[in-house]
Amino acid sequence: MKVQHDIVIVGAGLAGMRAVIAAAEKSKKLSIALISKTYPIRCHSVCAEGGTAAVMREGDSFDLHAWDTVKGSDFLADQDAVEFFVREMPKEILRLDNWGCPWSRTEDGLIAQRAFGGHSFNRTIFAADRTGFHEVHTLYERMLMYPNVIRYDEYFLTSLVIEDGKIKGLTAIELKTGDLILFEAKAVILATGGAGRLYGFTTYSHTVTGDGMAVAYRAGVPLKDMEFFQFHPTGLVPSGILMTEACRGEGGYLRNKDGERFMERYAPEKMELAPRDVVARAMWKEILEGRGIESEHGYYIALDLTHLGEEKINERLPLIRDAAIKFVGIDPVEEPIPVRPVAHYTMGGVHTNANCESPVKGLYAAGEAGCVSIHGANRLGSNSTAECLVFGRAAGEKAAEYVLNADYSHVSNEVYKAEESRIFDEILGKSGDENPYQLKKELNETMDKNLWIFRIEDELKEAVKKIKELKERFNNVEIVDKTKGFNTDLVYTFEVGYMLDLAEVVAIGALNRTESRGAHYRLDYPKRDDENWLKHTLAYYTPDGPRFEYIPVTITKWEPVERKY
Amino acid sequence: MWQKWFSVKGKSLFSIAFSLHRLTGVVLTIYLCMHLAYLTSIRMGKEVFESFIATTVTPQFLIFDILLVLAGIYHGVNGLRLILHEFGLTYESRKSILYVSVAIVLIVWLIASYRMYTFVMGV
Amino acid sequence: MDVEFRIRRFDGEKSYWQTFNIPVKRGMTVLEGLYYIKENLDGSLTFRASCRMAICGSCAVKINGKPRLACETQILEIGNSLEVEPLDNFKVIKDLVTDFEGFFKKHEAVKPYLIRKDDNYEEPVELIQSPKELHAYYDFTLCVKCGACYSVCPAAATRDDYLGPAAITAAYRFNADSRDEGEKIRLALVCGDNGVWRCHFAAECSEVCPKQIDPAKAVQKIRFKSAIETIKSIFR
Amino acid sequence: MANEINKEEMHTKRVLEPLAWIFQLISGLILTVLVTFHFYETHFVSHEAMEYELVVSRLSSLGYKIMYALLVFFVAFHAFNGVRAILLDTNFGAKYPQVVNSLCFLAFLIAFGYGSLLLLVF
Repeated sequence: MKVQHDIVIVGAGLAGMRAVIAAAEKSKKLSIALISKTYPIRCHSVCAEGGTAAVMREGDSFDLHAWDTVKGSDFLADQDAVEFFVREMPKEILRLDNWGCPWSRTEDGLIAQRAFGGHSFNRTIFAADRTGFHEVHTLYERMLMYPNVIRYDEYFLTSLVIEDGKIKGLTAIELKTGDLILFEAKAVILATGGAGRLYGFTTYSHTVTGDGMAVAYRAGVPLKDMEFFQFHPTGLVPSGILMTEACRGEGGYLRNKDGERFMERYAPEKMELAPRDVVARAMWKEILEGRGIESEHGYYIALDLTHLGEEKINERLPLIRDAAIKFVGIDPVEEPIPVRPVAHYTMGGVHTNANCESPVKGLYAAGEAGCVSIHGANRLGSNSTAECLVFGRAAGEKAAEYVLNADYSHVSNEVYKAEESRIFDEILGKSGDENPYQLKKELNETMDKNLWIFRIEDELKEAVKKIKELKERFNNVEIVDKTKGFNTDLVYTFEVGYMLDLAEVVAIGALNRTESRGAHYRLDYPKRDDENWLKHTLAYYTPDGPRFEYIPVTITKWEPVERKY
Repeated sequence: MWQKWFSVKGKSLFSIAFSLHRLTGVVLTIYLCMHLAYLTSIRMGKEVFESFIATTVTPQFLIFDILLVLAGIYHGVNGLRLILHEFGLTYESRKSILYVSVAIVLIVWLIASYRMYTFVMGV
Repeated sequence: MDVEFRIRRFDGEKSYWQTFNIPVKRGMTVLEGLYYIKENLDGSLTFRASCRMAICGSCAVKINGKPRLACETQILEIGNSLEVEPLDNFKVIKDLVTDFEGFFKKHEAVKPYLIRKDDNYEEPVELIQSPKELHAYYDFTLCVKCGACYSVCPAAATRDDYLGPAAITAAYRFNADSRDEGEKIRLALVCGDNGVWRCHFAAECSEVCPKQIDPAKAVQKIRFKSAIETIKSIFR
Repeated sequence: MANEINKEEMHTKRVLEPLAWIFQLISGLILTVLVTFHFYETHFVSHEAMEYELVVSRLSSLGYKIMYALLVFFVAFHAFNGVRAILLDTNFGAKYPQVVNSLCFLAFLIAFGYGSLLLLVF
């Protein structure tokens, strides 16, 4: 089956839906399709808790926000993009306000702001501790206003069609019927989110498997900076559910087994509100040095909110309280929450410029799936939802401008036939003796062990070897469920395939980068090396594994200096 | 499909209250029709009417009468509860109000049954 | 400790029960149990899940007769044998997966977005809303559209085009928002004979809502309002 | 958008459902009083209440006539509006709302008319 649209947007999270709205606002004549593998409001963006950073009030400035972001990124961020980002952000907050987002308010009815890690001003706008949830619902509901938006819910992306360096369309499986659908489009925006399920202990939803990144990578689009993976300091033990940074922003403490606020030894000035890489490393070090608290699920650190009082917790952190009670049976009003650093954010993604354009004409990427690089080597808390809004809009607008002057693309039937036989004959119909769940489990174990917060050459080499072995074994996978309609077994297998490709890029990229910068910390190279490594990694697909290139970082105002908190 | 109105597995007391309200409503409507029909006997004169009364006000009919009264009391008291909520009042304490309603139904029903019993038996 | 999972399955043609025994540790949720089955016992078991932290609304299923989010339900709280079924009032597609398309269409039908005359995309202004005004509707914004309320609603059980508790709650949420100017539009949308009049306060929706939203209250409030508006309109 | 508001406001003039709903509640309230009284009268007061002469004498007095007229009016309305709501809760009702409405209205008229007729003969 074949359908035609001007713009096809893949991924219905914050970035994807913001792109839809931006494109729809641009012109009513465009036909815009939104493809997502879940219903839009089931996306991972709803899990964002803490807030969204924007310069709103006296005393704050664009330069300060930009500087915080650049410093947080360990100077790997492209500063032109960061400056564009901070300037656009306040309007996005106000638009959401106008569209119905229930922002938390100050007493006189203004939008309230709270403190967040790495920001030198209380600039994080929030809606209790369900910011992402409310933003997603607001955008989704707003999206319903535009009649020229057609939603394809529960469609699974399988490939991009790129011819002569230009995007022609993409193929996706309609889960309900199991049919393969060919979408012909003048422009495609990838907003499929990160690749968090590479890790076993992670805050990510089950659905975040880096589909867009992997599909683009296989189609020849380079991935940027994939070795930088953020570890959030406070993931609930044992499930990995996110305990927002706002816990610390509202005044929570981290304590080791002696009850000591150990952050004073690592970041005496900012304490618990240092950037995430710093806090996560400090916590992991405490655990490695035997100062973690023992439990049946391994060592953990205590996130202490007891001094905040019930009223404040109920008003500002209701979800956290609810989750802690439901999932581990601990009421944060009375007891500290057990937490441990947890895989949380993919700084890297599809290589794009500040306009969200990838090297392929007509292909855009936004949000976590893309890498404009405003986060560099380490993202600041509350900049991710912000990025989705600003660059989702940028991508939507640029794509709309582009398609208004572009011709319809036609994809030959052969392409469709080939993809159909690849999926249904080669993958679904194949028999073999491996099962995708086992491969995924081994991949998670490898990533959790060898590509965690502290990395070292031997372990990285081991990881690369293991991932190559898993890729080898993946060729021999058999899918149990052979039916067509709603085959989640098939989807899972696809996802494992995607993740194996991405894991390889992450592992080899990390092995190559012989320095410590932001979230990427090498025990054997503990210093930042601006002379050799102040550059972005680009990974290109080849059948034998990624080929790497490096491009310089854009620096406008801020030369790299030592990073201290 | 309409059976779903009366499916109570896994449901709370509220759903059961709804099912009973619907059930008693239908029963009372049917009774209303019967009631109007047998009132025709009044027009047929004293004998017809009194023989009719004589057959209905008997111990054999008492059990139906008592059940009918239960349906009526339930529908009335539960109806008052619903009117309260539907006019926009007291959702927050709807649980305790439900318990109180059930208690009222039972008490009123027992009193009424006793009185009807003595009435019919002529005690 | 071993727990028995009885799961009602559906392969597109026939429906049948299947039993799995799985080892359970303290703290394990029903969703983790389902994943355990999928990963170790039967890969063809089909269910929806995403965030596993009770915020995305994907995984609502019937557990021992009551709709709940599988991800936030502790197995041991239920006991050592449990029945998992797809939600009622939805068409089953496969195993525990049900068709939500109509459900979302109904949500869409009540215009669940802020309607303002001065809506300005390019130059938005900050709207003032006091914490009190925020609290007037905030609880109703927490709906995750999991479908639990719709699955127990007796009106939705017998009438396919009934808007249902979730959609009407969404309408109420925007009507109660001090920034909104579209109250009349939404009242008109929910007061058709497939709207609020189909509710008879079985209140089961409020009982099962995993977010404790009280959709029944929202329905009563918006219904009362539309009745008043109608009476006013007669005299106008 | 202002235009849209005016256009859609017209639809709020659909009055049948809201009036039926509010009248159902009001009639319910009134019925609890009237039915309780009626029941009390016939079952609680004395044995003679159901004797033919007494029934006829009650039916002949104006006060009782009005009371019974109100009772039969409200009860017929409440009953058949209830039935109407039940039928409209189904897909059948969704398909043929006018049929359901007319039939139930007819039933209400018959019940009320017949009840009144009984009152008129005395």
